[in-house]
Amino acid sequence: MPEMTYRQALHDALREEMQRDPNVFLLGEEIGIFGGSYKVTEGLIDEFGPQRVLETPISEGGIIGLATGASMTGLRPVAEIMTINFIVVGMDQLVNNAAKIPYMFGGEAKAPIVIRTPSGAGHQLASQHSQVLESWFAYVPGMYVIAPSTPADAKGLLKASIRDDNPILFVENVLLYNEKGEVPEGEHILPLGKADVKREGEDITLIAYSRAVHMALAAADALAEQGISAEVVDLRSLRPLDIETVVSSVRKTNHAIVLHEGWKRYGAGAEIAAEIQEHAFDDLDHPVERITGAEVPLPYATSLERAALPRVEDVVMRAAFILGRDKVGV
Amino acid sequence: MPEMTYRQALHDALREEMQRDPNVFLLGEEIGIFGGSYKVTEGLIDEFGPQRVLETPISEGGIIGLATGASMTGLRPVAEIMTINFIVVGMDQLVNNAAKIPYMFGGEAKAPIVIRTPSGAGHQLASQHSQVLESWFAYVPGMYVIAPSTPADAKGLLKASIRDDNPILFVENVLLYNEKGEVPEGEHILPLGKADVKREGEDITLIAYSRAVHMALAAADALAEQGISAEVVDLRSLRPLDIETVVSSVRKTNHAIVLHEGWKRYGAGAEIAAEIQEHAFDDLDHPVERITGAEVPLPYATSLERAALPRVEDVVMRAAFILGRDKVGV
Amino acid sequence: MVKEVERNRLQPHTTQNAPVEFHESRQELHDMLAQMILIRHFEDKVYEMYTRAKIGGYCHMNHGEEATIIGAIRPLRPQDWIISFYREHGHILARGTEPKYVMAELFGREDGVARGRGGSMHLFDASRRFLGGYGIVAGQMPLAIGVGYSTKYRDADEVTLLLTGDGAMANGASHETLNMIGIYHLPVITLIVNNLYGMGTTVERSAANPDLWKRGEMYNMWGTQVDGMDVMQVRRTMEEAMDRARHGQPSLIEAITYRYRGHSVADAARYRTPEEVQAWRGADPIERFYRQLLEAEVVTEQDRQEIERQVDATVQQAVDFADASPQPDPSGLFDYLYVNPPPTLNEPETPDA
Amino acid sequence: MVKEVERNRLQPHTTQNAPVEFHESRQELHDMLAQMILIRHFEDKVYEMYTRAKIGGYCHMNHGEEATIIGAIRPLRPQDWIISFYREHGHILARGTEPKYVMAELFGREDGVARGRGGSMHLFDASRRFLGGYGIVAGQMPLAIGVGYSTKYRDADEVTLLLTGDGAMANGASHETLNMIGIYHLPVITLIVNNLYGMGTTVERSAANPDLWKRGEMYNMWGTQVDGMDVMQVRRTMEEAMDRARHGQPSLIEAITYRYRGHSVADAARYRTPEEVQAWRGADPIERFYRQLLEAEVVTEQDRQEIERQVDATVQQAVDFADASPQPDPSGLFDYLYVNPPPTLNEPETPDA
Ligand SMILES: Cc1ncc(C[n+]2csc(CCOP(=O)(O)OP(=O)(O)O)c2C)c(N)n1
Ligand SMILES: Cc1ncc(C[n+]2csc(CCOP(=O)(O)OP(=O)(O)O)c2C)c(N)n1
Ligand SMILES: [Mg+2]
Ligand SMILES: [Mg+2]
Repeated sequence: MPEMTYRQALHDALREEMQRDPNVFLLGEEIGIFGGSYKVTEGLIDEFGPQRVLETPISEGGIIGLATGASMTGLRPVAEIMTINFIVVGMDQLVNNAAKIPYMFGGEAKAPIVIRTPSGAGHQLASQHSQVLESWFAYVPGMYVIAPSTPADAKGLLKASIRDDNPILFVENVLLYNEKGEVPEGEHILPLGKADVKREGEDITLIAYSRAVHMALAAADALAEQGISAEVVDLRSLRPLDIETVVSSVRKTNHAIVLHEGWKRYGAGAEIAAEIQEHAFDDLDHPVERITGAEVPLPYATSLERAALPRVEDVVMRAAFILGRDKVGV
Repeated sequence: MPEMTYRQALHDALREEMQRDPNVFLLGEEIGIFGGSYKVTEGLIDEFGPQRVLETPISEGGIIGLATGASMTGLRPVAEIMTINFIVVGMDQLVNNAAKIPYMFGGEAKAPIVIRTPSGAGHQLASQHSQVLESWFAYVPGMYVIAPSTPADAKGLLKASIRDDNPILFVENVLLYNEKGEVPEGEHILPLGKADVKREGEDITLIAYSRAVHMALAAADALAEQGISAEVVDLRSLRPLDIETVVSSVRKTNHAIVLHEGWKRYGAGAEIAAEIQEHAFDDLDHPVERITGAEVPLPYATSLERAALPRVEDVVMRAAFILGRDKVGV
Repeated sequence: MVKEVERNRLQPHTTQNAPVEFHESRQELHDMLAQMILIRHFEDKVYEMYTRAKIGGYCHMNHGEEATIIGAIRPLRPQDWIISFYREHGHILARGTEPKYVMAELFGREDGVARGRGGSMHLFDASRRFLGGYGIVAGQMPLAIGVGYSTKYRDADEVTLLLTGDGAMANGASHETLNMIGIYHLPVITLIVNNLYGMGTTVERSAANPDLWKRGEMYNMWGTQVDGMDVMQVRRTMEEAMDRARHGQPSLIEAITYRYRGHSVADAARYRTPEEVQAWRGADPIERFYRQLLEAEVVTEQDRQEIERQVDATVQQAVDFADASPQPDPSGLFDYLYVNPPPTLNEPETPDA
Repeated sequence: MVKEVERNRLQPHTTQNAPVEFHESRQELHDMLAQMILIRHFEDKVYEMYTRAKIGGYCHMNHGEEATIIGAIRPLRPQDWIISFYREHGHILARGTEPKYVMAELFGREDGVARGRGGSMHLFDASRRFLGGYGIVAGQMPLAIGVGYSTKYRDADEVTLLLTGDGAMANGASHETLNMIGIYHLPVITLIVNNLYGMGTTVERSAANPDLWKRGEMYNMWGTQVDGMDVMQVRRTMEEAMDRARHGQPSLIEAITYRYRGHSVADAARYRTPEEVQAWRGADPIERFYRQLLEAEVVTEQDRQEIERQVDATVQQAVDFADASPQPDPSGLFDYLYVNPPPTLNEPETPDA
């Protein structure tokens, strides 16, 4: 299998789907000549022209509305919102229109849009540019919220999203674009709403999505050295949520930590913890714990930024403690 | 103590605070001659004039931005957003500005605003006008999210909110405005971020806020007839979250149901459940359950609307089942 | 023909009643009148049904706005699109959707145009390219960029009619929409149904410059104002706009009209005087058009009586039909939420429940 | 004096260089020149420090925009307010904040103007009524409605200067802001720093009608365009706008300028030609002002040399100061989040942990 970056995998998915289906088009700020803020769409305007790679003004509501309206007429728009922080400006179109159109019109309409956007902290991007907001959209029935962690998943899930008939928020991650991984050759499509066990283990389940999956895997490595076998479940989708896979894992390991970027209170991890305790109550030897970012707007200074972000060490330490392998306690 | 409606209590709180502090002013759509969509501000324009009861165009972002900017110069704006559904249009100003200004400017600025808005389903208001979105804002550090259930709390918490120096989303409820209750005479101020045990009980804790508190109380009445003693905890505030009071109650009753309007997945109840299992794990005899609205955009037809909203009967049934008093099971 | 009317907005202004040049067929003119009357009677019945609790929720009616509706929608061809807002009963009727399905929707019944899921604010008719009524003020507007862009993308001969209120023009979504339509030269005609109020707020208090049509220039589109109480003026303006749209020029039309009733059924409209309402009722668009047709000898008094009779029957049938239509079955609560959802949407079984 | 310049936007256009009438003191003119040079050198140093990883995150610089900055900010009085956006290093320096505190912020240090919490995009100086830089495009604009309204509410003699980019004018927030400022007749001056691009997008592609100043009419305010490479033109326009503001009339000023460097330090700006950049550099605002001052015999070549020397020293001191300032201590992570938070913000103890 060829190795490529997460960026390249997304790029290839877009390109292949545009080649396959003339109704697929891209829109967003700076996605043409500029190549996209994170360069995912680089070169596509040369191949497909400005009609299918539509550059827009700084009007996030207009972008999502354009996508939704076009999708109601049969097109398959894929919009890029430069970062998830800016979606707040246009989210009315996503939440009050796209997510509701199929249902509130009694099945008479569809809104097959994909909104791609990176979430998460970069390096010192500070409080208005470092947010993790996807759980807001995962709260909304009518939406799908997909969030791949690897290049292979990025490609397979983006292609599936573009072919799917539901409105989809496709969450990328600022710090994953340069991550490399193997991607299957040929047509590679993954099912939406299916979690993936990224590493098998016996003692504790680490549940994560997007970039936090890599932290979970790193923690699992470190735990292995301590003789602890951690299973890593990558949710891949916040809605639909494949809680069955999570619960099955916890029924086996009897311990769980949920790990994600962003804030703890009312964050995505709360839902996972609530569901685990509900569906695997008697299997749990210890409460489900959550490890997340600190509850502050992300500060600019590196010293504070570091202190505010979740750390692999914390996962290792808590896992060891939960399993009683930590002599010191916390 | 005089009895009055929730609407009247809010009205009195606004009026008293405006009389006390000339820096307090109101703004919003139709809050003047029209008296407010739910008539909370009726008559205030006559008493305080159009400068202190500022009518605005249909520009929710402008309204919240106006409030925030004015608050940075020392005024104390209280804005009304007609319903929480419309806040989506203007939430960038709340989330990216008001909630971040104190922190991202290193304490050099404050944003003491109150945004009042009703949440929840009315009668057949359908999918774009029936949402429960306050948990989104409760996710955001920097915000306070207050949600009173009774006229007394409404008055005491609104007055406290207006005097507080933090940006506050003050969540009212469409179906509570006509609810009556006793309100203490004279200066009545309640602490922000303190839950309230609305009914004491021994067997199970029902946790709710806003209108759902009344459902919890009704369920407790019904359960009492079955010999079950339910304690009702009214959160009153989603952020700060007084989880201590909740956990103390569950440590006593060993059983908990969280009950709220709105959706289940990633809803406010997830946070409560996650925290209870974390902090009272060994005290729980049964997983924390959640009873919420169905996960659909609220449909218009009464038959469907009824089916989509949480019901007191469900609470009663689940509580009885959890306590093993239900012979049939579910 | 189209006047840039300068007026005291709160006074009805009857534009020059120069003899109207009709080049429509008799049948068409007759149908226009009939549809205007249908909308009026339909709304009267809606009001009645609301007070009898057959209809619930927020319910906004079109009394007084019939000329803007018929004038703008009648010239559309089958391939043209409409995007509307919550005050849209008349809009969907003008597009030809049968009144009984509309009434059934208002009653919240399974035979409604949105299967009872939408209600008064969310009417829809895919077969007539009526892409819905929306409840967030100005929230429907950005959708029109996409519909117009789709037309351009497919190189189709279609026009999109975007309907909006005057109050909505204060919202940021209106700006982004018109700007993008202008940038891409989309075949979209934006009709501001300026009934002088957004709830209780006059357009003078919601727009720094209340001449809304003048914004056309800033959006690089044709901007014009029209007497929204004169159906033929609206129609001619719309025809010109359609012509321009097909040549890649969008339009912004401000039609000055008046809603006779409150903002919604529940609103007693105390923010305006009975005299003001009376004055506008005096400029009634139906009576005016009827007089024009009488003068031109296109219709007779008998025709009018026959129309009224038929309309009443149609409206009554609509009510009977709606009443007989079943409430949606609660078992269908999750229908239409997702297209082909994966099984993971279900919850796992809890062993101990 | 102020020309409504019609131009090919991508060509620098030197407006009539009629002999400038200075009625400022020598000292004031000297200081204006010195501040423009300070901003230029400060930004040069910022670029250098960014490449040396002393500064991180998104970093947007003001090279080329010095005339818009000094012309607009210098006339402000202590009681006047400023609201800005992320490209604001020069804005806060022009307001008089000491460079060392600004540099310390860019370095993410405790002595920075936002105690290291904000960084390049979020500078703040309460004592100078500089109400911050904001990172959401157009997101700062609605705040200005509130500041202006506060002035009116308190019946104070204050003016608010709202700074924004050209690309931001496509966003709905710009519309709501200007409309509300117009409705309430607020003493707010909106200055569009039109550097012809929003990232790689020309204003022709972000505005249906790229004459942004013409929107003034639609918002019931004075709209005008000014040569943003001529500091005295900007200043005179600003003075007129301040005068109008104090009489209850808001203004919308479009200043045409150019950013010499990429959108942010990281941007190589491949969407424009080196020739275009060169042409604009040829119309440099500092050199132009310097020539005007030389001709008017307000400054000498020696003065210029002395200014450059002092500025270099100041900038170097700023770097030294910033470098010596401590990183914020991680124990302060939660400082400034809430004012007087209740104890319930803490988590309860978990008995078994
Ligand atoms: C974003 C938003 N804000 C407020 C409302 C409440 N609201 C419903 S209709 C309306 C007035 C709209 O006026 P206009 O655009 O003139 O249309 P009209 O009702 O007069 O036809 C308001 C404020 C809403 N639905 N959406
Ligand atoms: C709402 C939003 N969308 C997109 C961005 C990303 N972005 C940052 S600056 C910028 C360009 C803004 O251009 P302009 O307003 O002309 O200001 P300039 O940078 O040229 O000074 C964009 C698109 C953002 N910060 N906020
Ligand atoms: Mg109106
Ligand atoms: Mg620019």
